[in-house]
Amino acid sequence: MALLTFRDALNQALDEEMERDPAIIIIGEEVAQYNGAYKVTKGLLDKYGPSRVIDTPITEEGFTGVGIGAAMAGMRVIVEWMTFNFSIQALDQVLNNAAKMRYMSGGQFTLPIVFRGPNGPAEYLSSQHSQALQSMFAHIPGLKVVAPSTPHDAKGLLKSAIRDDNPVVFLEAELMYNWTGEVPEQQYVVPIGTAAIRQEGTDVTIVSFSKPMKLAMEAAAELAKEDISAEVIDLRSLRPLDETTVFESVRKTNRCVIIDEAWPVASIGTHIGCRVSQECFDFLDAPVEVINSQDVPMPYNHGLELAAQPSVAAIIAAVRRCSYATNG
Amino acid sequence: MALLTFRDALNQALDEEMERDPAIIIIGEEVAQYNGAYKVTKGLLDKYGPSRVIDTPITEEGFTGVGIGAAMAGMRVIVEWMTFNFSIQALDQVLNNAAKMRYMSGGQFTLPIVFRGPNGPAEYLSSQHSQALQSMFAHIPGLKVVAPSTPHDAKGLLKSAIRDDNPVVFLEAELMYNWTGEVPEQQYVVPIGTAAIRQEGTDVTIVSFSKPMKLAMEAAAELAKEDISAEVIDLRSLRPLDETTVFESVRKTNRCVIIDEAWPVASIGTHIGCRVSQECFDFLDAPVEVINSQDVPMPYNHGLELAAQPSVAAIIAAVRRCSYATNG
Amino acid sequence: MSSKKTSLPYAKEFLEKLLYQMLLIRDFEEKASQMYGLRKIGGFLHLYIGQEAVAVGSIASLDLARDYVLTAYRDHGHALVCGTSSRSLMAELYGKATGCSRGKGGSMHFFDAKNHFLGGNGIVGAHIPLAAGVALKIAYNKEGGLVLCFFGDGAIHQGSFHETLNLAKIWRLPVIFICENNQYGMGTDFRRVSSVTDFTLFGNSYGIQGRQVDGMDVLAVYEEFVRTGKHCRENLEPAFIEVKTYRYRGHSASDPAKYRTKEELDEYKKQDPILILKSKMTEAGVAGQDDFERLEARCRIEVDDAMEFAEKSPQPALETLYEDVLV
Amino acid sequence: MSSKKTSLPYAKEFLEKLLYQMLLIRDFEEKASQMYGLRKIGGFLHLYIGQEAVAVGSIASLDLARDYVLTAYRDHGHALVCGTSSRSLMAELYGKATGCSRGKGGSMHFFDAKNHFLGGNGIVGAHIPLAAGVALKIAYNKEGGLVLCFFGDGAIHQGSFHETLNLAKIWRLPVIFICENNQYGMGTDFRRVSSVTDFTLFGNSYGIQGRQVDGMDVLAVYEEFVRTGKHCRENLEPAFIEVKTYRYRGHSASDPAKYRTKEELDEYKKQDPILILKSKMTEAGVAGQDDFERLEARCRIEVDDAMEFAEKSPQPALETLYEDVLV
Ligand SMILES: Cc1ncc(C[n+]2csc(CCOP(=O)(O)OP(=O)(O)O)c2C)c(N)n1
Ligand SMILES: Cc1ncc(C[n+]2csc(CCOP(=O)(O)OP(=O)(O)O)c2C)c(N)n1
Ligand SMILES: [Mg+2]
Ligand SMILES: [Mg+2]
Repeated sequence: MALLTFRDALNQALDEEMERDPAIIIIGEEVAQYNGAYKVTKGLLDKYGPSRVIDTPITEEGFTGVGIGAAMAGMRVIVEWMTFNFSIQALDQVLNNAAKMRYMSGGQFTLPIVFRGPNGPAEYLSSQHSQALQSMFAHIPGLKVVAPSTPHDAKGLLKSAIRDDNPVVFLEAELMYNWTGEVPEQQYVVPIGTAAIRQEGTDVTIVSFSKPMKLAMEAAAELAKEDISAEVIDLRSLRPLDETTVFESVRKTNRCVIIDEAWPVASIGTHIGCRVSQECFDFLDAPVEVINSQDVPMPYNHGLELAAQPSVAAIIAAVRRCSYATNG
Repeated sequence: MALLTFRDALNQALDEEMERDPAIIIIGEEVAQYNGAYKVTKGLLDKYGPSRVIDTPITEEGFTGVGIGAAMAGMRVIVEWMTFNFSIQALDQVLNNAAKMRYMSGGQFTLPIVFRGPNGPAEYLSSQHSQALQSMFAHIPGLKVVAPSTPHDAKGLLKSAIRDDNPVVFLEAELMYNWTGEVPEQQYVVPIGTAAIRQEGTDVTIVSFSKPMKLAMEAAAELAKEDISAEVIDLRSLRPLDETTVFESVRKTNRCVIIDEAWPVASIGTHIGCRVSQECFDFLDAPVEVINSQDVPMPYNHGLELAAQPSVAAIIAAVRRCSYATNG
Repeated sequence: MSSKKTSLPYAKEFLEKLLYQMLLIRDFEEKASQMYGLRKIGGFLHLYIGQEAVAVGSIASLDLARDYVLTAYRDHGHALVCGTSSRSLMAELYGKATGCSRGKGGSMHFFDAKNHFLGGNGIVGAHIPLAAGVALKIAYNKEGGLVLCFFGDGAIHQGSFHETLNLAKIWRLPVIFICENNQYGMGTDFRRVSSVTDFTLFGNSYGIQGRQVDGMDVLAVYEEFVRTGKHCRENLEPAFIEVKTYRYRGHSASDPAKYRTKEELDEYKKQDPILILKSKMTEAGVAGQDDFERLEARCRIEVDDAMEFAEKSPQPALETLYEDVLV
Repeated sequence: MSSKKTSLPYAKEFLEKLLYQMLLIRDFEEKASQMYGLRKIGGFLHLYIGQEAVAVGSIASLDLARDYVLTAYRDHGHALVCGTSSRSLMAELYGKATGCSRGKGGSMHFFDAKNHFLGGNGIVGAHIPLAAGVALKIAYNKEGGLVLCFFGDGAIHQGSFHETLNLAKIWRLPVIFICENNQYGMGTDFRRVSSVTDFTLFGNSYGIQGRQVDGMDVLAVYEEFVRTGKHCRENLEPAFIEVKTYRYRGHSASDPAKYRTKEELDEYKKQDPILILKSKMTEAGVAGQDDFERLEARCRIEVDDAMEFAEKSPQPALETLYEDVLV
């Protein structure tokens, strides 16, 4: 296995799939000549040319809709949003066209399109550029929503997303692009819709996805020192959501801590909190803990912005809270 | 007290507030000459003239942004979205400008603006025109989100929303406009942020808001015949959310059924389900029940569209499920 | 009417096809409107009556083996002209399982992928980028096809329209953007909300030569689209055409249309597209009252049959609620 | 340079003010860039260096008691010219409690409501409707004011721009839309993504006469804005001005700007706005090397003081995280 960055893993997935299928195109701002604002599309213009790797003007609604139309007509489209902060300008296209076209036509179309780019806070970018918007997309039937946390899954899931005949929202994160991890030399895919148990454990189930998985793993390592054995689940996909893996784990550990860097209200984090509370009702020894970002826009100041987000310390505190709690 | 329709109650609120404060304007499609697509703004053009009641072209993003700018500059603005299905074209303006302007400027601006219109399914309108989008707005810090269910509250809350110095998303429903209810003759306001207990009860807490409140009340009446005493809570406001009233009730009844006509995943319904499960952990005799719409786009066929939405029968079944359950 | 014959450079079958399609749209919608009154059909029902020549004349210029059509929610006419059966369309209005969209789309969401009719979209302006996307596929595969994208005067200020025109121009996409200017967007006279009333100007800022055509004259429409379509196909270029037309009915079944005068409506009815074509055919001696009656009778039969089919068709099964959300 | 004196119709103080503002923007940003290198400042840092004449010349035409300014994320220059103290701006870059936005906004979100500078917006094109809204307030209250709304060449295809131009025209809003065409939107040469390269055409489709001005010549900019501003104020009308300019640095601190040649950059540096104004002042005999050195020294002092202030200012208290979400 090779050690690859998350960025390079994504780049390989794009490259391999474009090589495999000439119906695949990539469109987005700066994806071609500039090699991507975050260099995820590096080299693709040179290899596949300007008819397949297409720079756009800054018109998210327009080029996202063009991508959807091309997918309806039979192409396989990858739309890069420079960041998800700008995706809201295109949300009407995703919500009302991509997610509904198959349904409201009675099944006449497939929509093989991936919407991808960095989601969630980076650093020192203030309110408009630091948003974890997964909840809005996960809310929408007719979409799949995928959120890998390792280079291995990034590559394998992106390949699955590209081959999928449904619209897939694919969440990356700027601060993850330089993370490294083992990636097999041979081609592989990771199917969409199954969670991964990153660490087995018996005392508490920690559930997360995407960037906060790093915090979850760090917290689990800390907790191990205190002899608290955490089972850590990486959801990998938010829609469909692999509830079975989560419920089975919680029925074993009897405790659950969920980490989601989105705002709390109507988030995927509290949604899972609800589902676990309902389906593991007879098994829970303590209330489910949900750690979201604070319910505020993101401030610029670094101290404040760190305080706004989930942290290892907050996870450990939540695990302690639910570990010391006695059976209700 | 007079018997008024929900529509007329809203109209009175607009009229009284515009009379009171000349800084108030209304903008939106068909609000002026056509008297509103659903006649909520009837008569206002005649009374206040075209500089205060302003017809717009079909450009949701543009006129919503204009409204936000005018509010930043000191006007008091009411934006009517013909329906919330079209609000997503303006969501970037709400999310990135209205909800964040005060915060990212360090408190330099007030944003006295109301975004209002019908939300949720009406009838026979298929996928793009039958969406209950409250979850997306309730997710966003920096907004208030209000959802009355009676003409009395519609008037009193709309007046509060107009006087509020924050951006308020105000959810109505096409099928509610003809509902009637008692409305005081004298002026009054209903403060934003407190739930109302519509019926006291001891066996189960039913929580809802907006249009499904009718189903909740009907279900409660049915249940009363079986000697199940339901406490029915009308949230009235989703952000801020009056959790205290809900928790106190559930701690008394030990059972909770939530009705939210939005899609389930990352909804306000499952959010409340999570919060109740957490905060009433030691009091719940059964898992919290959440009744959402089915996790599908809305079909046109009437039988199917009714099957997609919460129903009195589904509420009663949920109450039965959690009433027969024994203490976990 | 003058008795001097003006010859028409078209075969009788072609002219009869155009006339039949216009008659069919009108009859189909009259029937739908009637059934709406009887509550057999619900929701919005946006009638195209008065505008028939636009869809008929323009789509007649296409080769639907390689060309495509997209429009907004006022879509009955376009679907019929693309060749979707009146049975499956009437059944769709009834919300039946046999409808073109299996009862899930209704009036605003007619779709017929096989006949290259890609909807039927309810969000004003939202299908305009989709149309450019279809054209992107055509250009990418060098298919020689063309996309017609119809929308109303109400859509012309939407950002999506402007963003798409620029994209279509820089990417050289073979798509004709067609503004069916029927003068009103719901109750709004387009002059009240538009800074310019000559819409052809909108194309100019994207280096696209805008054109205008009389939408009550089906042959004028046809000729304009043949000319412009050829240009777009051959040069891989977008075009913009404003078609001046008029809708006889309210915006939807529930709109009494008080924002316009009876005189205005009557004035337009004098230029009725069906009347105009009939009199051109008569003047040219191509067809007479007999022919028209034959066509009208056929039309009535087709529409009655469609209605009967819709009536008798089954409701969709409950489990279809969960089908086709994803592949 | 010619030794023949060309007289300038401006008072020395006025010219010195313009020069000082341009020098201040440049020095302020050089310092900020240096502090960014030392990691005192984080995130994006979009420098305005090269474009100083645009903000300085245009805002000089305003009366900020009744006029307003809005711009995008490349906002340091505009804020300085509106009179926001360099101390509070540098402190904002440091994320300090004393910053103009209390450390919550950073480089992209400078705000100064008191001086009518309404940001500082990070979403391309999203502040354009806001500006029209401010103008709506002015028109509604008959205040006689004017709004300047700046944005880049990258914003000109955004739907929000087009929607707003139409609204501003039909509602007669006194706002000047200013495209600072610095020729690149990030790494994208505007010619690659625009169907027309003469942006003044964009105004035409809204019945707005577009104008172009040389953005390297602060006096040319000033004069154009005096003229156009007067017209907009008096007639309650919007206007559109494309200002041709150039940014010397990369898009943000992390962009090496490989998409352009060194020759191109050097060519523009020869038309440096500060050099041009200096030589005009010299030629007119209004000022000489002494004056320039005096201004430059004052500028350095102001910027050093700003930096020191920022350094010494306190971090915002943790509880401010929860403040100003709502009133
Ligand atoms: C984005 C959006 N806003 C508002 C509506 C509500 N609406 C439906 S049709 C319509 C008028 C459209 O008029 P026009 O484009 O001229 O088409 P016509 O009805 O005349 O065919 C409006 C405002 C909508 N469907 N989508
Ligand atoms: C809607 C949106 N899309 C993308 C971005 C990312 N982005 C930030 S600046 C920029 C380029 C803008 O260029 P231009 O408008 O010419 O302004 P300049 O940087 O030259 O001042 C892009 C693509 C954004 N901030 N907002
Ligand atoms: Mg119209
Ligand atoms: Mg630029």
